[in-house]
Amino acid sequence: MSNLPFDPLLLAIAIPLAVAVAIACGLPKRWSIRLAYVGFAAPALMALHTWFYFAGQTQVHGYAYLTNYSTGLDGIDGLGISLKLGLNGISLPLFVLAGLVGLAAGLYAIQSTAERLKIYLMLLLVMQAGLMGVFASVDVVFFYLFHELALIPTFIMIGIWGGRDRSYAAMKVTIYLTAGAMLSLIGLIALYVKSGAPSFDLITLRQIIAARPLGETVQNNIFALLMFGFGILVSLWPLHTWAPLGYGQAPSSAAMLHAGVLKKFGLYGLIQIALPLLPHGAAHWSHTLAALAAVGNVLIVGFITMAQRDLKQVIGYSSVMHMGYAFLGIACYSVLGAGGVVLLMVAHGLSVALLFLLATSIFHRTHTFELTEMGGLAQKTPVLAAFFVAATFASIGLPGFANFWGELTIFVALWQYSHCLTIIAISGVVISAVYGLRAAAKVFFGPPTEAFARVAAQHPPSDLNWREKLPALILLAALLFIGFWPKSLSTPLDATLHAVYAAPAAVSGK
Amino acid sequence: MDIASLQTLAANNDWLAIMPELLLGCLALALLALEIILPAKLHSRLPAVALLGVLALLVFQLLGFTAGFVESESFNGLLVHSREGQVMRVFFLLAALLVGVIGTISLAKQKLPHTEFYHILLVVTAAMMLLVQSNHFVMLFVALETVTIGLYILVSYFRSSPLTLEAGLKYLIMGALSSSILLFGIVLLYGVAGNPELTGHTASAMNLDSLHAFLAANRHNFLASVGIVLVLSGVAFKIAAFPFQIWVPDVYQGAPTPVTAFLAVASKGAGFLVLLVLARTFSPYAWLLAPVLTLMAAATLLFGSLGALTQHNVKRLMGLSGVSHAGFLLMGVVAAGTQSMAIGAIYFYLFAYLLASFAVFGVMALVAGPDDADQEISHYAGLAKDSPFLALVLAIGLGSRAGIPPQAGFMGKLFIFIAAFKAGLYGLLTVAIVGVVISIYYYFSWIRAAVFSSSTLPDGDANARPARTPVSFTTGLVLGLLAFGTVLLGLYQGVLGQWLNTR
Amino acid sequence: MLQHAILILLLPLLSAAVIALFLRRQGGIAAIVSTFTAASIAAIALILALHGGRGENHVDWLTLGTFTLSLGVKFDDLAALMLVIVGIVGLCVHVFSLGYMHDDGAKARYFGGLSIFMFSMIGIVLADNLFMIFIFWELVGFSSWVLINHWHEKTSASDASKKAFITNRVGDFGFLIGIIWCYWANGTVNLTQLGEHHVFSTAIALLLFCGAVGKSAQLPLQVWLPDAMEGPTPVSALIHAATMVAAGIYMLCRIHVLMVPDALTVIMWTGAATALYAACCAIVQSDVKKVLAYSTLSQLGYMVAAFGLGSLVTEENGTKVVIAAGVGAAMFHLTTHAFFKALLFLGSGSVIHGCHHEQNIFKMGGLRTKMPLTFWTFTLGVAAIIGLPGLAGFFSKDAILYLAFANNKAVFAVLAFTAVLTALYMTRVWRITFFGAARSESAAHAHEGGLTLTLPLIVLAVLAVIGGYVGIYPKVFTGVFELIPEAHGADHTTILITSLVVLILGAGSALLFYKPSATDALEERSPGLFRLLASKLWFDEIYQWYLDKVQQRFALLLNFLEQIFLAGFIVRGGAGLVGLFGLGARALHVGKLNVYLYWFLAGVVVLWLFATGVL
Amino acid sequence: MIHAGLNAYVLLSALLFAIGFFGVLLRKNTLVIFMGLELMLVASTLALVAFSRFNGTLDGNVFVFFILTIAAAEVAVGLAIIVALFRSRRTVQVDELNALKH
Repeated sequence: MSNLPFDPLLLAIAIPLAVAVAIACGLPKRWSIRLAYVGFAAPALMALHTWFYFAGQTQVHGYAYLTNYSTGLDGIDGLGISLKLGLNGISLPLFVLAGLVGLAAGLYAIQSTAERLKIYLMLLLVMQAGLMGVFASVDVVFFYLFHELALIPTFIMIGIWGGRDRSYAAMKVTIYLTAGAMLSLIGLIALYVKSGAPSFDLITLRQIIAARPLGETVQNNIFALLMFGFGILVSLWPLHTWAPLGYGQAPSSAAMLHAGVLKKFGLYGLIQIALPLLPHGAAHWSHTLAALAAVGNVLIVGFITMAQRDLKQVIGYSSVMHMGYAFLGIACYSVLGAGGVVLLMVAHGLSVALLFLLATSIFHRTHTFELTEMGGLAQKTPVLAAFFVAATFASIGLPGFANFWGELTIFVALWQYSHCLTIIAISGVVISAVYGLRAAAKVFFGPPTEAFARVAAQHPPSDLNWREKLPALILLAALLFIGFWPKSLSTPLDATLHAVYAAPAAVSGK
Repeated sequence: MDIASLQTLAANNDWLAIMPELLLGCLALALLALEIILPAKLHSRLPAVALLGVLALLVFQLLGFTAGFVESESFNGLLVHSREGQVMRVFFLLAALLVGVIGTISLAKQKLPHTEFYHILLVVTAAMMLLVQSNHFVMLFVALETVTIGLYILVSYFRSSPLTLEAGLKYLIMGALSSSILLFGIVLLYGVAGNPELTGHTASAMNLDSLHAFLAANRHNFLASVGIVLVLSGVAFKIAAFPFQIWVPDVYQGAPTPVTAFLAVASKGAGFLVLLVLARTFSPYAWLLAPVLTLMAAATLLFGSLGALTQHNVKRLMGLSGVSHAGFLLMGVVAAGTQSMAIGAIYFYLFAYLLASFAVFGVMALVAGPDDADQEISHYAGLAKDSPFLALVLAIGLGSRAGIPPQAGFMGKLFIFIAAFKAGLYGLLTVAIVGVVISIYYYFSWIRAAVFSSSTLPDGDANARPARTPVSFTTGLVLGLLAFGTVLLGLYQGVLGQWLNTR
Repeated sequence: MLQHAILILLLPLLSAAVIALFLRRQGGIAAIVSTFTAASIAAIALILALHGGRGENHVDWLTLGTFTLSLGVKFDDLAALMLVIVGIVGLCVHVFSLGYMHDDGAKARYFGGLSIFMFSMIGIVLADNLFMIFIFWELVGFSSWVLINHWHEKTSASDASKKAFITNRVGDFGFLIGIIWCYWANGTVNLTQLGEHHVFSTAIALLLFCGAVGKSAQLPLQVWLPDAMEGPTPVSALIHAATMVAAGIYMLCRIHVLMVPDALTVIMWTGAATALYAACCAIVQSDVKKVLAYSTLSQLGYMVAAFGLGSLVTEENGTKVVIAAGVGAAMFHLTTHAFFKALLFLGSGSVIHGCHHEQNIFKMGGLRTKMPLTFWTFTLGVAAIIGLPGLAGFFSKDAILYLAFANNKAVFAVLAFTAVLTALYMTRVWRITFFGAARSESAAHAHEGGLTLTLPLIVLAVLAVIGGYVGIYPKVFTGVFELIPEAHGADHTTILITSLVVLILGAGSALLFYKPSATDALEERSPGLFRLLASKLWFDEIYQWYLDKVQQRFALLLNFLEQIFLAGFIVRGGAGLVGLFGLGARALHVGKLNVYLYWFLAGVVVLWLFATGVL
Repeated sequence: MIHAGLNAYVLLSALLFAIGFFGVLLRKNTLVIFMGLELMLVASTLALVAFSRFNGTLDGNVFVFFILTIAAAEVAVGLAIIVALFRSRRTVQVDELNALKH
């Protein structure tokens, strides 16, 4: 039983922010780095703490650690916006994910030799604070606000530390994501206004809508806004083209945090907010969503991934493809489907972060992301190869890694929804194996290519050092832990989903 | 009209109620007097005197010395001292203070007398404060013209520069034209409302309350509606609403940077306050007002965003993006027709806009060279490397203007959107989303120039951009406070928020 | 019982974890850890099978909504038998590997892989529900990938491992659909509960069979198994001959209650076709491991066909008794095959090791004298597989032939003919490898390996000899062995004669036809037939054509469309269009006061029109 | 009669206003434009006085004085700007004053 004398959620947000501010105020580099360790470790520790003590917490309206901080707008006649923090079974897994991936990304960033490391760390810390905030927020406005807070550093990091095409990529990502965010913001406002709730507090919204569900047309319209708005953010086909480009150009830590955690914002929003509050809207749009996800994300993007020749593009597109499963899980509208999506989100977050991390480590040894110019790296760097293989197998859903549970539960849930879509979705299992193993083989196995031999002669590649290994180990350990012990996440998740989905499901007659 | 009735009228003259305006006027005069009295070497201290005076007034106002007059009329109905008026006094004083600070930077680059600049600034500020409290067309017009004529001078203040003079002339002619149109509208309304043949005609047709009563009694009077659109045209010029926005980029570019800031923030704020007051007065004509303002809002939003999209002169960019901000505010005004919370949203938006804009203009003044009209985005290359602080302030300011959380601009947009949604303005909201997305592009281009590109341009022509002014302690403090305030207001709305709540 | 079952499951996992975490550079210690684990597994497996009770239990592992996935142990005679096979063969292979992989640079990875494999395989064996089977199903696929890819610097090994995994995934595609369908149709996937109550569905049965098609390399997914021989030979013995590929058969036996006649027919013919096809292919192979690989395929086809032949109706004491003879025959053959095929593979490994990694049988020869122990054990293996009476293969093959004879004469014919071919190619490889003079430098200097290489051979040889006598097995496997069809009377004679004729026909013609020489006799005498058989019916070529010309081109086309149409035309084009509007809006600011004043006029006029109600 | 009288004043005023407007619109010389602007103000004052007279309210008359003052101030500032502009640009034609554009 935890009896912390402070609010772990607030600290998880405030400490990285405070460190970022301290760095911005001109802390010397050495101290900046030392403090950055604190800034990245604190959220992870808080997240782990909440994870382990979650079951013992007293829950108010299904939320543990519920605390309210005034913003001046939460008064009697106010808009009811306040910084309300709390965790339920849906947000807990993602909070943990954010903490862990943040720590890994932070450690990886600290060891990197990025130019202007201080600013890089500062931005990363701001992003980290935003990520923790997104999943800890019970208030819808702050949920959105923290997302944007985390988003801005992404743009800047892509713009400054990105690859060759960074300028265009940063711009495209910015505009796409802003458009998505704006659409979803309007959707959230619509939800607030149409429900007549006195506040943006999700608990209040739930209570009010449970008592008086929204009309069907209203639900359909709002759900459309949220679906396409969040859909852009989560790279729903065909609104996904920003993702591979952006990830291809983003510096590793930014890509890890964005693809790993921030991208889950939209899915989280759909599961935590849209589905329970708009059951009819969800039912109305589920066919569109499922069709787009299955045919677009899984099949088309799956095939496109096979055609990629750049390692980061493979990872980027594969990430888009896996989001298809998540959308399919959401389209099912069931506890099982939504739970599967949450599991998949956590698993995918960890694995894709690991893949981006390793891709960068590979780049430092091959000086290229072109698959055709690599080969035989495993002979020089067996540990790196082992990590990459593990990450690849995790991402293609091998049992023992967390991803498997997510995919499996989504498939099981999906069968009830549509046999045909299930078959399409499961065919993705083969597709992902094809491109995943192809990439691993091209990079690591077989004899070295001429191009790589030349590079290797100039810069003899060394194996992963401890400073690279540690963040990778954190992610891999988490993947395996959840892979072997899914209950650690699924038990609170199941309880919350039951509570959240019970009432509206009854209403919609499902 | 005998002495006794005049005395009765004068009994209502509560001079204490307009103490801030009076003190501001006195300070302005004192500046001129001091310039004559003091030896020349002390003249450089006069701006500081002016700024300290404004600061003192600001404190005076914030401490609520005029709060006792809230919800009362004075000067026989010429002025109404509303809570909004109190808040807007703070707004204008703050704007004047910041314009003064930016002015010290910009004026230092010119060989021009400084004192008059502050003198006029103070007078115009006082006039603006009166303008937003006026409840009578005469008062309104006089205050408005005082503001406008003061601004003519300020816009063409750098009189050695032909561009500035050109801007001044353009502003003058178009401003005068719009004033004439406004005046003619007032005259028509006055004529109609005083017409004894109409029901509800009033003897004091210039008084807004009486006019409102008259309009409520005659909801479809042709002449009145013509008067209303003429008045609206005049106000639309002030707030730079489509299609009366066309002067904006030229004048903004030519005007000295602090004046541009003044135009962009204070003048626009005053315009919106007047618009709000008038919209309330004209509310019986909602059948006319609502579609006109809605279309105006949509067009303004889109035109501003599109115009700024490919702009590379930052002053013009600020102008055109300001036009799109006017669109957002107009959206609030439309929503205010049915949703009272929209008024609070507009005020909040204005404050957020003030903080963010002055942060940006402050950086602009520091980056600009002696040729004030020539401020290109490319001049910002490498700013983050040379001065991370300025880049940060710029990024926060632009981010807030773009409506990105956690800056105050986001909250402002959020409130406006909520109000608009409550009012059912779905079409406008759609346009607003498009506008926001487009605006992201140009704000981001600017940030990109400042943050991403290195200071040596691709052609190695590093001398192409003017030398930047080093950041002094005061400037740094002010800019830092602005940036901090922008972020703080985004996260914690506090007093302002509570004030909005109680609306 | 359960504690032991959990222990036997977790031991290899622990071993793999220890090796991965701490023993990466200590290959020697890793080998010992892994082998010790294998020995413990074998020991515990025997204890469990012989002395432990039977039973089942499970824990809920993941609950979401109405769906609960549990992990559990179902330990019946079938599982016990399979566990013993895995334990014994696994131990033999581990010991053999100690010698075979002695000089390998990545010994730790190899033995770690073996441990992972043991974990996964035991998981399949013990699993009490289909989802759990699927979990370990995938994991054996992974360990197979690791081990085939052991010499990853060779492109062929890398490609083969990829092919194996992906082909398996194709099978698993159907398998998983089948499991999920089964789950929703029956409300459970627990094997025992399914046995008590389930819906009859051909589709579910066939989808589940897909898993077996992939894992047991049945037509048309057989292509990966011959390629998998790129892995180290002990791996081929353990995974690609004795255990993993047999898991498909085991899984079918686990779910035989779900089988409906239509599905069984399909399964039967798939197995028969595979048996015949692979036997044909085996005839023309020159790589000793490839011969054994095709032989494995063929024998797996046998087992699948046996399973597909289904139940047998016999009359005992006047009452009709239906026994699941397919299960019995398949499992019986699985058992004996595990022993003699592991023996053959390890024998070939010994040969390859002795010949300094020469695998071409035409470059061997004369090994009979140089490697006598290997020769004799290999000979026993060959005798067993070709069904020499008295040896293990004879009994199990007879059981299958009898079942086929009783249930379906056409299949009987196919299987009998396959048996001829089996005798033919096994004798061929035996003769060419061990007899005559050494035909290469490496064969000339061949030598017998150390104790670690020979000991497993001896153990397996003994098992290959005695493995066919049901009587020698302890009475603990009766649950399986009582299902073995036994011919009586006239049938018995027919089958016996058939198998003897088959044996003589196949082995005799091979002895006559193939002489120990450097070239293939068939290639010389009948090049057309040789080429036909060597083509393997162009399966690989067709798949390759599909991959290169269809799938990859389709992927490239989609990529092109995405880049050009979506990201280019629509997104960039849209942005460009907005940009044009922007330029237009900018161009409106012409700088002339007069023009601006017209804007005012226009504005006033428009507003006027509003006021007058025109607009 | 009385109403016709008011209408006449208002019409005249509107006419004057229109003349002023079109003067501003069509003329190129800044000074003439300025005269047009003044004409528009005067048109308003005319209407004000007329309304004041016919409606019997005094506000209009008072307003006129303010307007005249404002007009004077406007002219003063305007002429100062025009003069300064003429000094630097040697022209008061609005056509030629288009350095600020796009």
